Amino acid sequence: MSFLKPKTHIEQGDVVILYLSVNSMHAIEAVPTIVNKKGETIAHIFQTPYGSLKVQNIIGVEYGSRVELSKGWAHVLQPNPELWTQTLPHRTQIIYTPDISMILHQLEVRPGAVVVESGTGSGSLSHYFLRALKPTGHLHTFDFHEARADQAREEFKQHGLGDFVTVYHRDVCNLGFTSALDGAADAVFLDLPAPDLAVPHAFKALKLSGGRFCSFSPCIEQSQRCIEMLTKLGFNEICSMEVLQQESVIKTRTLPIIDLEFLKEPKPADNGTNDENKTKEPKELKKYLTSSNPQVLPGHTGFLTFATLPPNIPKA
Amino acid sequence: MSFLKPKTHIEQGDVVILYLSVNSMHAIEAVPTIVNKKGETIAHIFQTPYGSLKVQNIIGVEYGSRVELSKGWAHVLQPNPELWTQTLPHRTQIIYTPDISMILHQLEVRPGAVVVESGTGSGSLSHYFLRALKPTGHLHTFDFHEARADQAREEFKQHGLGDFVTVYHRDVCNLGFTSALDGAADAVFLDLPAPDLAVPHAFKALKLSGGRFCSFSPCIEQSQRCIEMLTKLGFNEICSMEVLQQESVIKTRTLPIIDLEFLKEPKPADNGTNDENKTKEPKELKKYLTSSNPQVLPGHTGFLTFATLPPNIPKA
Amino acid sequence: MIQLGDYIVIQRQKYTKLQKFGSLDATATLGKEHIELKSLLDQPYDSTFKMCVKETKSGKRGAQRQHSLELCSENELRSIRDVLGISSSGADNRDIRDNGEAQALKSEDIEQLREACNESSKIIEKLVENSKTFHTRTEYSQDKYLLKKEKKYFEFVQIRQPTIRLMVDIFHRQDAEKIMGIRVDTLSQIISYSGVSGFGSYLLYESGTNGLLPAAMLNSMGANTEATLVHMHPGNVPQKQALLALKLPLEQQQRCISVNLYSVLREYYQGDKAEPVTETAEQPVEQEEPVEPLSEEGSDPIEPSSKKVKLDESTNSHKKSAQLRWQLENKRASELMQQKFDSLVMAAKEHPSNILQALLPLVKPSRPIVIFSTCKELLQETYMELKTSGKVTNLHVTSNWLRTYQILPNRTHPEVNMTGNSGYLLTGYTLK
Amino acid sequence: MIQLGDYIVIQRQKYTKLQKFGSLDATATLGKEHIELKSLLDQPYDSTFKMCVKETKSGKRGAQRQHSLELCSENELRSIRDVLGISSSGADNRDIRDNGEAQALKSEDIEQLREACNESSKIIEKLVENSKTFHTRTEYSQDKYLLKKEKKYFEFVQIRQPTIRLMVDIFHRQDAEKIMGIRVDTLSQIISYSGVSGFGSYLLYESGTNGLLPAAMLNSMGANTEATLVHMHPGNVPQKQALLALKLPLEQQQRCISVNLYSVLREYYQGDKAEPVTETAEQPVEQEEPVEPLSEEGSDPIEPSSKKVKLDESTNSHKKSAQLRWQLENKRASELMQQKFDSLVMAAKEHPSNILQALLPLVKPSRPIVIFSTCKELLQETYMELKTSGKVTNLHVTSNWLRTYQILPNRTHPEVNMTGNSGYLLTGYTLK
Repeated sequence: MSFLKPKTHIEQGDVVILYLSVNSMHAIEAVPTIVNKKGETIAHIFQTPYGSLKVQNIIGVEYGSRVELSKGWAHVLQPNPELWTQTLPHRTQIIYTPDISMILHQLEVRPGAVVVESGTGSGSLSHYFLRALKPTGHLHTFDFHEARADQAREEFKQHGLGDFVTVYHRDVCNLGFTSALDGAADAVFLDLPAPDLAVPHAFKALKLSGGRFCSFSPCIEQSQRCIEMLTKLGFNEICSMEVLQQESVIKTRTLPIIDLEFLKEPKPADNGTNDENKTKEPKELKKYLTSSNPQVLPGHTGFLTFATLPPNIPKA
Repeated sequence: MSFLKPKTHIEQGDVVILYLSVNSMHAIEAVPTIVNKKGETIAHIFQTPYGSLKVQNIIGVEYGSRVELSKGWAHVLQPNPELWTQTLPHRTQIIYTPDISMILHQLEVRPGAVVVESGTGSGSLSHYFLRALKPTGHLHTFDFHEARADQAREEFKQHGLGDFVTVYHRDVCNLGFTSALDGAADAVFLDLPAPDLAVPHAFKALKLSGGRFCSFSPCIEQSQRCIEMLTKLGFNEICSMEVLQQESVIKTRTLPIIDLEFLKEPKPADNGTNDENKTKEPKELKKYLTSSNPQVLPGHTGFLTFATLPPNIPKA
Repeated sequence: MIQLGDYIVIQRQKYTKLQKFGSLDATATLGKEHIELKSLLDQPYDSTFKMCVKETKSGKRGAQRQHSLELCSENELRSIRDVLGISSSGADNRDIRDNGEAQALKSEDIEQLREACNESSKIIEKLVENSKTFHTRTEYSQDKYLLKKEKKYFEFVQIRQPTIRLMVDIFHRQDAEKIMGIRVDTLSQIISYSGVSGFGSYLLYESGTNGLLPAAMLNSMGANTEATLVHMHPGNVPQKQALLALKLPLEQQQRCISVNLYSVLREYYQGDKAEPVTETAEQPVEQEEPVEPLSEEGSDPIEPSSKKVKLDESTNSHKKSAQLRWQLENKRASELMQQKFDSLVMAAKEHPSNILQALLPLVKPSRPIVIFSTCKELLQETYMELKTSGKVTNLHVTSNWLRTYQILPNRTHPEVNMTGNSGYLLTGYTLK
Repeated sequence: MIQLGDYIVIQRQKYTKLQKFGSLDATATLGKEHIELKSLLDQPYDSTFKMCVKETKSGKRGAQRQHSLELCSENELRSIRDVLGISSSGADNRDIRDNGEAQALKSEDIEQLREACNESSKIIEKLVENSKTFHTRTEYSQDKYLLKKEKKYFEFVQIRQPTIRLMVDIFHRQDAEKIMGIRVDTLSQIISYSGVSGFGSYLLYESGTNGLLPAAMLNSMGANTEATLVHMHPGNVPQKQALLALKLPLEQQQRCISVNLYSVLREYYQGDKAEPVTETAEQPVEQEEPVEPLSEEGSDPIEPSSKKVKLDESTNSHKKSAQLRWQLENKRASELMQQKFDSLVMAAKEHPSNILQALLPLVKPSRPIVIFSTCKELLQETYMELKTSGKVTNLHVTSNWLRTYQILPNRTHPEVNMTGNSGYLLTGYTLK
């Protein structure tokens, strides 16, 4: 239930982020026992590179606390969509916070909004939609992969978000978003291989008073066909963009500063080869607080295409 | 003649870069007199925001010197392709140094290389090719615009580069690079609206021992069609890229540092409103050497597509 | 429905502007065009209006035209290309010489034409008729020409209701400095990383963004929720234009408590000792405006401004109650500070370090902090300080590239210009 | 023709490697594959060879295979997709469950298959036959699978002649630190901004790029031209691998004069006073290797390395003449320094400021200077120093974004990863 609202202490059943380092965090369920492969109920022990954690011990602990591992320590954090996105098991390709933030902003999602999403995928983006629209809005999320839809539905319930979301197993390109949603949505989001096929359904699902549309596509051709269809159906404010986040690696660097002035003067009288080295390269060291890019940056995530359905467009 | 090789002093007839500031430089011809619109020979006076320059005075001066203007001063620099690209009259859209550098590198242009270029355009890129291939190579440059071809030919001669370049007025998409150039080129460069139409001609012009190819296109569809044709004709190492240069704006910024600790203590006894301000916001200032991007960056210049024609591909 | 007192977004093609529809006499200025807003009253938002020339005065910078607005129907908005029925175009530009003599109409002719006929399509038709080179240009080049002319003579405006999305575009385009250079991608990430939503209690310090940051946070907190925001600022009066423009319900507005940084910290540290109620008349600098009927003018964060004085005069009669009100706001804020916050957002023009030191203890453990700055060097220092302190973990300094694309058949490419600075964000999570 | 002693580039699909073909016994290692180079001798460059398994040893990290190379014809290289004639593909991945059981062949089976049949296309054919999910995958997914397998089992290599273009790719991919992180775009711009070409006299200081920077400059200076390069370095021996790999004519090689920074500056400042010829036996640190028959091993620029000692031993018999040679090189360099240079390029691991101060007076007026660093903060300081000094104008600090694209029908997008650091260039023009 740890996704519904900010809370201070870990309760049994919470998903908890075990934070080891920037590159190592894990989402674990705060339950004292688990059932192993043989069907036996055993104590819930979580293994990390810094030793094991007896999960029972973290129940009742304040979020943000340091917890002891058998060979070190870690911190327990309350999960949120950002941390969840970084720790969830990668069932499908997922969209990350920089793109998602732009999606939420451009779709103008705020509490009370009705949002239609396809596909659900790992549910990573759904968590962001849910944070932004609860407690007064609703998310309708669709996936053509039955197991994924079931898993996401289960997860939302477990995370305390079940009241704000309906998960559908449905092929929206062919079948649309169900007639129950006709004219019901403030915003539609598509992450589909052929978004253009679903644009007419998005058109139907959006409110008569208008609404916002977004499609996320890795390839430019998908965006091109999507825009063609959007234009045909009377969407406007059509706009495509890429958001690429760069991290700055901040560290203190120590640099040698060499002196060459002494070379202008003749060498002091010969005092042995050992001394040679020292007079040759007088160096001091200076510290610099520097920032640089990491060696590899995200070069592309996807193209975001946004559009507005203006009000009062006849939908017949 | 100031483009042929490094030289120290301005001679009559040289093109000279009059450098006023980072954003203000001008290419002027070092001639004492010019002919005005009425056909009269008059003294060559060049007007700048810092007053006028009597051009006669700079003849014989050492490059890099400061020269006096009637209301200020400037520096005279020997021109080179970089400075020329920044000062030349924009007759067409031009390619800038970051892309050009990559083109020269990828086409492996060095002294002795035979390069085919289309279109000539403003001749900006041609100057780079010429610097890289002279004194032992040759540039064949084509433009379908007759006036542009004539102007470029004239300019190369005037710049002392005439021996290393042949300028053609010719529609290469329809007519190719002339049979005289069949199998003659080490590298072919295309900057054309429909590069795919000229790829078969590039194929013919490249040496039987193989060579390198580049096409510069603003739009992705041009690159797509170009690559389709390159693939069909047996080119390999096909690779597309964008180079975007970012300038860092370096300046010293002075920032206020505020103190809030004093608020933890009760105010000193009331000593009048005038003093209030002073005790309220104790501030010190600190200087930082900072760098940032300019407000507007080049977001796109063009897509560079490179390819290799392997050796011994039959050209029948 | 468009109401008197509303802020409205006026859109003419891609140009947008935020404007207060303060009275029936109000006019808006779009370049050389002045438009009367009167006829907007009680019309639905998103309507399109036609600009009709009423009179032309010759001003300093050429003709100044006064227009009235007429509500018009969607199908008046047809593509100029369709209207003109342009068909023949040259294959390329090889025969075109730019000698400035292509247009036979003189500028006086065009001015006259403009007064005589109200429709941009007719003006453009005349321009095309009188152009010597138009029909030999490529289709691409023709389109470019038409778009340019259409932009100049376009006679329709749309009236839209301000949203955070529309306002950040307007503010950033018009004067990015006024919102501390916060770009759309950065704003969107501040909202994500801070986790601001319908539940929780949030703390914001900003030294002036025209109200954009508090408005964006309040917008994400939503109507009829329990979330609260304490909005600290360094000046006399909080900048609130964007907040007012959103026209949020009163209950939502009241959940944003705007307080002066110094004043509220003194209240928090010292409580009643700090500000005896009898002292009310002598608090010029720390005085706070009440929440609702606010000036949209932001004061300079450094020096007490002269506007301050004007405000004092205008609210003279309410002085006593107003002064009580800022004290009440300080008390409300101070109570929330005692309970601690669920996240901290900072966008300071000053060095963030000391402010962060004062505010960080007010944040619960396991909560996000988000610090914005245009100056990476400052965040580098703050990053190192936080890292050394051990009070905040998962520290990251990030910035963004934002590339917009032109996607058109056979003419797809990234836009030729991009904005250079997203600003920088330092993010992390507090520890116990 | 491939000759003994040549450096060669071995290419297997997109993987490339620089290798010395030092003797007929030489072998090269590509992952787990060892290949004998013997059969390359006297074959033309750009030929393709087939790797034929000779024997398989089980090593620590799985099977190690020894291959001989057989020259093969172009039409052996057909697309794997064509060979396999794959046609049926699923519409999407909705029915695919990744449970690790898709491939019926076990890894032992595959190992055996690999020894038994020499052709990757046959191995892949078997893998596809035994995959339960291959034919229900989308075409996109099938392609991805085939490419992955093709990469693993591909049995052809191409032998290419090293060029600057091929080498900067190899060096940067294998260990960017060894070339100080100089990326292809940055290298190309160093060449442009420095103006290095067939005319002129150039000055380079670098603290170690595997010879890449001097090689790139010498390459741009060309064969049979009058251009000269003085190449200063801080170590005992210049790093020259890339220079040797280019196999330039002797006259061109000799126009690159490699000298120790300290040693040549002392020579320049003090002339004969500095190094009496009789002192030859006692100059271990400032000793320079002669130009041609060089070790490709770069010494560490900071500490005198142990390799130095080995070199001394091996060249023991030529000691006297070698020592004379480095002195001659210092003299040649010093003469060019007297005449001053047409540009200055620096790529220092040390703070560039003092080195620049020593070298800037050696550059003629109106000439470009180009200073590379991976650390922007250093160039910021140097920029401010130069700006204040007034000795250099048109100062710019730049860096680059390099985006590569996948352009395929319906699958066009920028590559998912990009290298993060181009490094920074400080450029300007000297003034009189």
